[in-house]
Amino acid sequence: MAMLHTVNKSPYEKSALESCLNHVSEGDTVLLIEDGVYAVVKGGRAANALASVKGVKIAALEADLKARGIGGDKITEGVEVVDYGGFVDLVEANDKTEAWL
Amino acid sequence: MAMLHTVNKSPYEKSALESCLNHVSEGDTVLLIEDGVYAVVKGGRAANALASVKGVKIAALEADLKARGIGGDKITEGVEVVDYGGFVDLVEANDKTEAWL
Amino acid sequence: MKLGIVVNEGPYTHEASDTAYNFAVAALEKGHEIYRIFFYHDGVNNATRLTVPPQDDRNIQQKWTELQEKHDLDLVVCIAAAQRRGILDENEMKRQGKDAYNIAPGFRISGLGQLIEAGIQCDRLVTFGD
Amino acid sequence: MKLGIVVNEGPYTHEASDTAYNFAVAALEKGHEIYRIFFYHDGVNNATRLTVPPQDDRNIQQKWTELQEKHDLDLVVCIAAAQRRGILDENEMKRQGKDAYNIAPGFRISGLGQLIEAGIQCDRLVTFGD
Amino acid sequence: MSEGVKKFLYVNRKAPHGTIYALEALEVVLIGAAFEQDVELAFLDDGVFQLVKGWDTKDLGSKNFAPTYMALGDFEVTKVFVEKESLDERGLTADDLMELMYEDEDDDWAEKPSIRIVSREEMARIMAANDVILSF
Amino acid sequence: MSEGVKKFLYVNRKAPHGTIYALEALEVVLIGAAFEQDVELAFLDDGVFQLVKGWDTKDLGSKNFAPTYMALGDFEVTKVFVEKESLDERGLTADDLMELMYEDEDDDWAEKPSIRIVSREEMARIMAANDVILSF
Repeated sequence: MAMLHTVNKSPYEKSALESCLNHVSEGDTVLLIEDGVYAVVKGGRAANALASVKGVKIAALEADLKARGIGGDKITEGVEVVDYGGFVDLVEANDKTEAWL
Repeated sequence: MAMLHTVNKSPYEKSALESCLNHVSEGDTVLLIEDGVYAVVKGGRAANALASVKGVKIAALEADLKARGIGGDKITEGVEVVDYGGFVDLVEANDKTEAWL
Repeated sequence: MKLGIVVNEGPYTHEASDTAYNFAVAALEKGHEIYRIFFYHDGVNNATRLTVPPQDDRNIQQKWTELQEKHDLDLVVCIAAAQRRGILDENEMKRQGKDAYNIAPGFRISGLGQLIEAGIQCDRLVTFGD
Repeated sequence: MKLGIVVNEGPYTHEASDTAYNFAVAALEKGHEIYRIFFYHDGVNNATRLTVPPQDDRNIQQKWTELQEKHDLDLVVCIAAAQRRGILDENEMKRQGKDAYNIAPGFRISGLGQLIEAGIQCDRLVTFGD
Repeated sequence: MSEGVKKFLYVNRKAPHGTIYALEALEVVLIGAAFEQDVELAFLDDGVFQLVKGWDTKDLGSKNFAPTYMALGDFEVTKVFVEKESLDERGLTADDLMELMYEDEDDDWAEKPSIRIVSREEMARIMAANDVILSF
Repeated sequence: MSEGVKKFLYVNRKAPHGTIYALEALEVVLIGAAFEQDVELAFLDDGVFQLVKGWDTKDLGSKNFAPTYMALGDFEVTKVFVEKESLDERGLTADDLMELMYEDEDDDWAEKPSIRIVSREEMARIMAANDVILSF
C-alpha cells in the first residue's frame, strides 16, 4: 500500500512538509510541487531536513523548479526531478495519493 | 514611532508570528487576530515563544478568541484581550500598522 | 483619525473580510473617518452581487453594500485584480465585450492609484488579508 | 488508470489550477482516462467566463474549456461552494432570482455527491489546492 | 476495486474560522455519509482546533457550525481520530474537545464516544490503511 | 502630514509563482512609482525567492514577470533591501539574485546596484522608519 504524498507549500512559510515527513511510511514517495520545491535548495534548512528522512523517495516537479530558477547544482542530492508525465506515473505507481495542503 | 503589528496566522501552521517577533522594536504592540489568536493558548509551544519577547505589548482580539473557544484560564498570562473598538484604539495609538500576512 | 482599509481576500474563504468589516464598523462608531476601503487580490470577490450564501449564514457582500449606503463609504475594487477574477461593472462589460456583469451596488471599479492615494491621504492604513 | 482530479483554488491567485491543468494534460497524453474534474472551495472560480486576464498572460478558464471540448471531460463545479462565491449557471440564476449568470462553457454545476462518486469510481483521486 | 466499498479518510489539518476549509470539509463528510462507504475522520496539526469546545461566533458574525460536529454520530460517522502530539504542542488535552457521541447499533444502541486519541505513529498507519484520502 | 511626501515601504514576504501576491505586489509598486513618494522595497522570509535569477516559466505556462523586477530602476525604485538571515536559512547568497541596477542622476547617471543586503536588525529599523507599510 505505498502512497504518494504531494507537498505544495514552502517549508519556510508553512509546516506542511514537516508534518508530511512525520507521517510517511517506508516505501512512500514525497513529491514536491509548486512552492514545495523550495525545500530542495542545497544548503537550506529544509534540504537538511529532507536528507534526514530514510526509506522514502523524494521527487520534485521540474516545471516548478525551472520557474523558480532552481536547477543543476542548486538542487540537493538524492532528489529525483520529474516532469508532469513523471508525476502521472508516480500517481499510478502508488496505491493512493495524499495532498498535504 | 511605535508600531502596531497584526498577525492573523496560526503560529503552528505558518511562520508569520515568528518573523514578526524577530522584527518588532521596543514599545511596539503585536495584536493577534483571526487564526493568530491560537498563539495564546496556555501551555502551547507558541505561548512559550510569546513569553520570551520583552518590551513589546501582546494583545489578542476577543471576538476571535471567543469564536475558537479560547477564554479565561486557557489564555496565557500577559496577553491583553481587546474588542474591535480596542483594535481601532491600538491603530490610533501607534504611528503605523504592519500586517504580517 | 482618517483611515484607509485594504481588504485582500474573498468573503467566506478567508476571515479577512469579516475582520475588516467589523473593524470598519467599530471605527465608524468611534467617530473616525473612513477615507476609502480598497479591495485588492481576491478581495475583489467581496463585490459580486451573484453570491447566494446559505440561509443561516451572513451575506458579506450585502453587509458591505449596506455599510456603504449608511455612511457613504468609498468602496473601491482594483480594476486589474477584478479583471483577472471576473468581477466587472457595466462599463467594463461593454469595454471587454462580455455579455454580463456582476458588481454589487455600492462598489466602484478603479485603478491601483486609489490605493496609493489612500496611503498618502490617510493617517493610518490597515491591511486585512492572507 | 481512471483518474479523478480535485481543484480547490481559484485561477491566478494560486498555482493549484495551473498544476491541475498541466497534470490533466499529461495524464491524457499518456492515455489515462479522466473520469471527472471536480472544482471545490475557491476552485469554483475557474468556471467564470467573465475573467479578462492581461493580454500577455494565460487564460486559465479558456484552457479548461478547450480541454473539455477536446476530450469531452466532465468538469463539475460544486453547487454549494459556487453559490457562496457567486458562480451561477442560467438555471441557478433563475432559481435564485438573480439577474445574471457567469458560468463558462464546458463546466456544469452539481452537488458534492459527484466528488464522493469520483472517489468511489476512480482508481486514483488527486487533489490540488492550498 | 472500483465497485466495492472503499475506505474514505478525511484529513483535517486546518484551524476553523480563519479559513473556510473546516466548514466546507464538513459539508463533504455529511454528503459522503449517504454513500455507504467506510468513513474515517483524522484531525491533526491545526485540525485539532476544529474540535475545541465552547465556540461563540456571535461577535465575529459568522456561522457557528460546531453543532455539525456534534451531529456526525447521527450520520453514522463514528470513527474520529485525533492526534495526541498535535494536541500536546498546542497546549490542548482531550478534555478541551467537544464530546462527540454515537449510538452503537451492535451494542444495544449504547452511547459511545466517537473521538479516539491516537499517536502520530498510529495516525500514519491510519493514513496508510485507507483507500481514498480527501485532504482539507 | 497628510499632504507631504511620505515614505512608503513595500514588504514582500511571499514566494513567487505558488501564489499571485508577488506579481500583484509589483503592480502596486509600478503604479506607486508615479506618485513621487519615497519608496523602499523590503524582501524577507520567502520574499527573497522573488529575486532569485534564472526563472523559466514556459513549462508551467504562467507569465514570466522577472523582467519587471529588472525594470524597477527605470521607475526610480532604487532602494531594495534583502534580509541576509532569510537568504542564509534558504541556502541562498547574494550571487543567486537578479542584478537590479539603476542610473544615479546625482552621480552622472552611473549604473549602481539597487539591492542592499541587510541584517535582520537593520530590516527592523527600516520598517520602523517608514510612514506607510504595504504588506504582501
